[in-house]
Amino acid sequence: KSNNNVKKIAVVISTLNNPWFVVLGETAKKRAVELGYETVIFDSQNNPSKETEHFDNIIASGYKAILFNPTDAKGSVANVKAAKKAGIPVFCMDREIDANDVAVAQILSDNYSGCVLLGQYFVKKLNGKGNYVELLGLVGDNNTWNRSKGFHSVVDNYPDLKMVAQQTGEFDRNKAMEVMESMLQAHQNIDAVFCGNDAMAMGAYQAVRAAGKEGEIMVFGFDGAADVVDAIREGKIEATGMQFPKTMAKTAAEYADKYINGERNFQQKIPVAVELVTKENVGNYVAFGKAE
Amino acid sequence: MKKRKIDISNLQPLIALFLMAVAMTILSENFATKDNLFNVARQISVNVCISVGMTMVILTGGIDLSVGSILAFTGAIAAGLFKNGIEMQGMNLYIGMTLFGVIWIALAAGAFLGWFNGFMITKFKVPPFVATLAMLTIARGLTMLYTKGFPITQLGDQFNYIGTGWFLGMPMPVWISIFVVSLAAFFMNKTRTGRYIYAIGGNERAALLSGIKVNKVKVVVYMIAGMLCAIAGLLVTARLDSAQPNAGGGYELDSIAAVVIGGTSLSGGKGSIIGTVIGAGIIGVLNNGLVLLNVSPFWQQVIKGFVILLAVVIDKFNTKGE
Amino acid sequence: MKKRKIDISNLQPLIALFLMAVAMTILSENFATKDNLFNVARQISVNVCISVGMTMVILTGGIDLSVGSILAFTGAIAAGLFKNGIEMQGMNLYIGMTLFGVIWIALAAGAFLGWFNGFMITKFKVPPFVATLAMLTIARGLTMLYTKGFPITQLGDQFNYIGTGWFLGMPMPVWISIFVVSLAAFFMNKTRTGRYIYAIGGNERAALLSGIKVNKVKVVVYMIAGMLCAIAGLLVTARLDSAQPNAGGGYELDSIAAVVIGGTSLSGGKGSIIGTVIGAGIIGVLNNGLVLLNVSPFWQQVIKGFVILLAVVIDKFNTKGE
Amino acid sequence: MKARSTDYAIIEARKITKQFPGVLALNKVDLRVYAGKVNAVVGENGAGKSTLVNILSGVYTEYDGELLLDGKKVVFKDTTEARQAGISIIHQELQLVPHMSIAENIFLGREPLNKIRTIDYNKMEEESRVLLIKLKFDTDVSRKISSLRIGQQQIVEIAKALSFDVRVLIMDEPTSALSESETKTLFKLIESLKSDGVAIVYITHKMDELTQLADYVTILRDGCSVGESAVKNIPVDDVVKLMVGRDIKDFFVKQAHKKGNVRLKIKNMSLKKSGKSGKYLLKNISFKVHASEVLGIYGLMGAGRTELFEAIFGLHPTPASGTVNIDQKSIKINSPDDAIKAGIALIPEDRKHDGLVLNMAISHNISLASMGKILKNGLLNERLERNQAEMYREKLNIKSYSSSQPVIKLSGGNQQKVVVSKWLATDPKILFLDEPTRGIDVNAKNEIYKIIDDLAAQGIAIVVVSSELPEIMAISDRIISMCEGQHTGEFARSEFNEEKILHAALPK
Ligand SMILES: Nc1ncnc2c1ncn2[C@@H]1O[C@H](COP(=O)(O)OP(=O)(O)OP(=O)(O)O)[C@@H](O)[C@H]1O
Ligand SMILES: Nc1ncnc2c1ncn2[C@@H]1O[C@H](COP(=O)(O)OP(=O)(O)OP(=O)(O)O)[C@@H](O)[C@H]1O
Ligand SMILES: [Mg+2]
Ligand SMILES: [Mg+2]
Repeated sequence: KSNNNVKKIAVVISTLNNPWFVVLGETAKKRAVELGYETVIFDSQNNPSKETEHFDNIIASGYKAILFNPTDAKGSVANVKAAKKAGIPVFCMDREIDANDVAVAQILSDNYSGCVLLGQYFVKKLNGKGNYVELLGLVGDNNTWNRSKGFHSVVDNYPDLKMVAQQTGEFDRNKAMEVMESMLQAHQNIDAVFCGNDAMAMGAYQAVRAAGKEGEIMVFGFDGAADVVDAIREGKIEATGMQFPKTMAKTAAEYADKYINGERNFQQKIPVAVELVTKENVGNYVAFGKAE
Repeated sequence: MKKRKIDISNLQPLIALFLMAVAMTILSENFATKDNLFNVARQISVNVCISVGMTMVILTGGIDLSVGSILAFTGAIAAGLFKNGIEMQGMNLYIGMTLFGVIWIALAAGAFLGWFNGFMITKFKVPPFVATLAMLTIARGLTMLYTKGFPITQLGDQFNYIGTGWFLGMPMPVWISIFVVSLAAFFMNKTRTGRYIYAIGGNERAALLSGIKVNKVKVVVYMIAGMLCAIAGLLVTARLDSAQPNAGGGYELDSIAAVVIGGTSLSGGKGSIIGTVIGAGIIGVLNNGLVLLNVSPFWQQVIKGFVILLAVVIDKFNTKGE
Repeated sequence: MKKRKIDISNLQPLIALFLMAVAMTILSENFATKDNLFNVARQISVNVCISVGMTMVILTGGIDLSVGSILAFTGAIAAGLFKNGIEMQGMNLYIGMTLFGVIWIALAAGAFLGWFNGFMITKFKVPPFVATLAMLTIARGLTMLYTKGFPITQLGDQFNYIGTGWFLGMPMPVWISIFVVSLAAFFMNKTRTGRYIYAIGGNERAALLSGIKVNKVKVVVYMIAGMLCAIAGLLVTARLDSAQPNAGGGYELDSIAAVVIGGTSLSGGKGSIIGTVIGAGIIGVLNNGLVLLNVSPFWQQVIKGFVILLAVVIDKFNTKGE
Repeated sequence: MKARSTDYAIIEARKITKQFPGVLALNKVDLRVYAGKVNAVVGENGAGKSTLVNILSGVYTEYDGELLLDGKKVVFKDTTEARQAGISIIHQELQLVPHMSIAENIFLGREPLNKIRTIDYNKMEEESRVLLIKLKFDTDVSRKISSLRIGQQQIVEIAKALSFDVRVLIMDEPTSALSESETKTLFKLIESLKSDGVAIVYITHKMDELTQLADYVTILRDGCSVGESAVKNIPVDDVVKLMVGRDIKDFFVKQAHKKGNVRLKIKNMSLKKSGKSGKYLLKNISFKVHASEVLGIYGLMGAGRTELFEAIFGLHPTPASGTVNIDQKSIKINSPDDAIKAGIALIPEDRKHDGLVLNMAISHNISLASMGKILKNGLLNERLERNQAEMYREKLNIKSYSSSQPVIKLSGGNQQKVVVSKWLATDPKILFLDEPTRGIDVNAKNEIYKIIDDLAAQGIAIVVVSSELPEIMAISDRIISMCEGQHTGEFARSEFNEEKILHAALPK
């Protein structure tokens, strides 16, 4: 059935449990198909071992390139190395791997700088003082910490900004809501909540609203998901860090195409800036990207 | 009518719950407030609904790993149909859906997936663990296909009322779970089928020889479990104002934990609905308490594990005389 | 010496595996290549190691939900000690670690966590489900605390050889899993303790009355399971060149699935190590096959569920005569 | 009346008291066990016999009182210690591992090892074979226990107990599941053990065994010892009197009732063996039972009597064939449910496996097959259920502290009574009883005979399977004999003759 004349490209995505990654994967696939490749998406389910299995299978079944969204900066290095050894080029999207010259190119969303921007806006909105809580993502995930660190690199310079609680919402809307509900009980005077992604921001917002504290507590997210963009427009959520999964995915697919056609000169890291979306500029954005 | 003695062996886990509540009240002034207790009650309501069905399944000697996926599937179906109705492109037809309509459809969908579990288990003798594990991935896949991986959000106040509304001074999810628990306890203690569930788990062959339609009862139990997952799915969706395709992950372990901590034996035949509610309560108080005390996420897991052990050990010490 | 008959009822799932392999060979030219078969073998090696221990636990009538967390913990300990040695700030002391040293320490750590499971189960009569569920969160928390949430990477070629090296034309993980399986099969069939594991699961009271130290055997079984998780932890870490704090999530269900699909009864006393290997093989071929056939991820889950059902049903039809 | 004897007491129990929650099972009981003698222990169901021997053999370790072994005080920490002291027990409730082989079960816990410390299967199987041949049970010792009939399992249990170096061998109702010939073999074995100086503790409800076998007898009633004597010094009637605590005047005498119309007619009932062997477990069995008639089915173990009941009862809907007529109407029975609806009740032979939900209360077990009777407005009614249970508790004298006691905590015989109650509660038109008096004491046996007789008088058709010829001859109006799945003879009450019936049941 598999026609040997058709060239195949694999898209390996860390998880399809979050629409952000679905968009990343689907866009990459779409672009690759447009460029004439047979394309399959692989779901690593946030599990580096699963990812390893995918790589093994991809190498075994003759793919020409891998558009890769790693589960972990460090844990995924070995996989990319294996692909390189087998002569299959790998293009990282969104998340980086912690090694140089293993992937052909890495088209990266800069989580850290994005959260620096968010942190600065956060300080501005709170006038440099108040109580806030932070909802971390999965504690074993390096993106969680990149975001948290970027944020704290700014916010920790303001001694009047007090983090009264730091809990994990596991990147999950429901979990974030429940944890937020409990935190609202423990702390009566929260001014803001910083969330490691938009799903958690929506969950936190839901909890804030249910507690009747809408307007009192500012919610900040990260990603640029559809409902958060809407919520910013409606003034429910203050800000998010807009990442550009579509741009990254398209670029990666195009690079792969070029590579397959002989080009070898690629910049090792291509950062794609994260942009701050607030009520003021929300008109310029739609879900996961700029308004056309 | 003479009042019957309450079988206290069922209520052993209550002691652990009580001790935990006392400890929390001492450790955090915010625990024993009305608001927070409603919080806890609301948070456990989803797990309670699922665990009630799980209790029945486990009482027959089975297990249901598909609860989280059925929750996600029914939630997505309900949200999708409520928001978009049924559109038939070919016929230029659009059918809108009322809230009641989608609730019934969600329940039917849950019952159907449960029926399929029961069918595979009774007809093809697939072990319940395997049958429901298969359903875990099937229903999750179907949910992904239906939603294409995107949440279905902004369902409107009417839908959200199920999850966030208040009624007579109590949150709706709490009412719903009280309703589910009462009905289930009544069913288990007062109806034939309820009694048969215990008998099947206790000795399936003796049940069969007593003229019980064992297979039929089992199928009914898995259907009930599926329907309770649908109720849980509606609750989660309404609370979040969003049907998440990945909703409900991990509920298989959470609900079995509630059942087992509540004193029901995994080998079937022995246990109670009320015990399960207490088990869910123990887990809920623990989750809430660790956040109230702002325990760091790393330590939370360690402490949670030890407290669960402690809760069960306390329980055992109390029943040691038996 | 008289040759003992091989009990073919153990090998029933082999038919399903065989049919799947035939189907895959027809459907994809890439399946039956040497490289790909080594791929499959390497991919299942981790699950095989875990599932062998799980088989023993389930044969005693228990269950172990903590396998994934113990895997992560032991992997992290091994990687951490190998990379950083033991530093004692106060004493200005630094102890470096050889690979053999850390392997022993990882095994000891796995055995210790397993011992704790067994201790709670036998001493405090905590149901195995609860005891190991508690360990699931405890060991995960400990891993997070030890790694502070960050992976430990760049362990060097020597360490990685365990996971990625080849030896006599076969990948190391495959050798290791063959070794584990052979040793375990020998242990279960030829030694007293192995037979006692069956006896305990078959009729615990009879075992006790026959003078078998039931509790001791159970503790040993959980310790073995813990050590096999440590081996799996070393494999995963070496393959990835990185100890991930969240490694091993979901292996509790994967390994139980391998055991049950392999024909071992969850109620204990009946089953075999070889059956489990076949069960893991079925899951492995399925995962590999769906990728080779370019099935989209959402459909994969649906199809995977149905194929697992089919595999078990085929199995049942073959044993129907019994 | 103390036994005056110069015999040597190997083991002696003094003032043993054992309290279960809610039940004083033993109250200051004394027992002397003499070397080279059969020491019988008798008493009604629930008198405490099993409890007593469980203490002797180290199963129960918490009790008051003391054990003397060779005159010295001993405390057994567990069964292993008791066994090391030479005390071996055959439990009333079989303690075997179903999925393991016969040989493995016999040597469980002390498998022979070879040089490399692995199990020496050859030696184990060889020794097992030798042991079983002593018991005249010639079979493949690598067979799984679960493939054996209960009687065969009993033999394995006996072999297991014998495989130790025994000084004291305790047998708790060893013949309750054995056929006559198996029983004879066992008795011969007991004689030879006696001559080796082994002390036998023998619990039984069969009074003829007492006279035939025992040298001494200890009588328990309600957890107290009420008598001890050499058997030759005490008439059986006195033993029974002591057991029951009163004179039993009204020993069972069968009433004559008028036979009614044909109630049940079975024609050409056949049952294929599962698998592809093409063999039959039952072949073309036909018989009739009239209202008010008691039909006995006699056969040796394995004759297929249980299968016959099960086939009629709808437990093997596919491989079974044949027609069932009830009251002249043809009835299709595909499941036990159909059978119960048609008015059939089956009291199964294996109470633990087929009869009871052990963790359930007595009252719940009794109502399980006749739930309709305890419904009120469609709901279970506790009061009705309890009343029904109380009625049977009294009628059958089920020894228990309350009708909500879980069945698992009853003595074996009392469990059997619960099963009987359960099926009586279905108000059957046709009653099948498969070895109904297994493990039941003399008094209760009489009760059950009377119940059977009364039910017959009420017009119920009754079919009884029993391996005890005297019993079946006492209660039946007519007997048919079966052998190897076939109908081999029929005898009207006037033709009853022990030899003839036995002859018809023997394989040709
Ligand atoms: N584990 C237990 N828990 C509570 N009560 C028990 C338990 N085992 C036995 N009993 C009670 O102790 C009493 C004595 O029981 P035991 O089994 O010794 O009787 P038995 O004389 O052997 O009777 P049978 O002839 O029926 O076997 C009974 O009333 C029984 O209900
Ligand atoms: N589960 C089974 N599988 C295969 N064969 C069986 C099974 N149960 C019984 N048999 C065989 O079927 C035949 C009839 O057994 P059955 O138990 O019906 O005899 P029975 O006359 O009722 O004897 P008993 O007095 O032991 O009840 C025997 O040869 C027995 O070995
Ligand atoms: Mg007894
Ligand atoms: Mg029989």
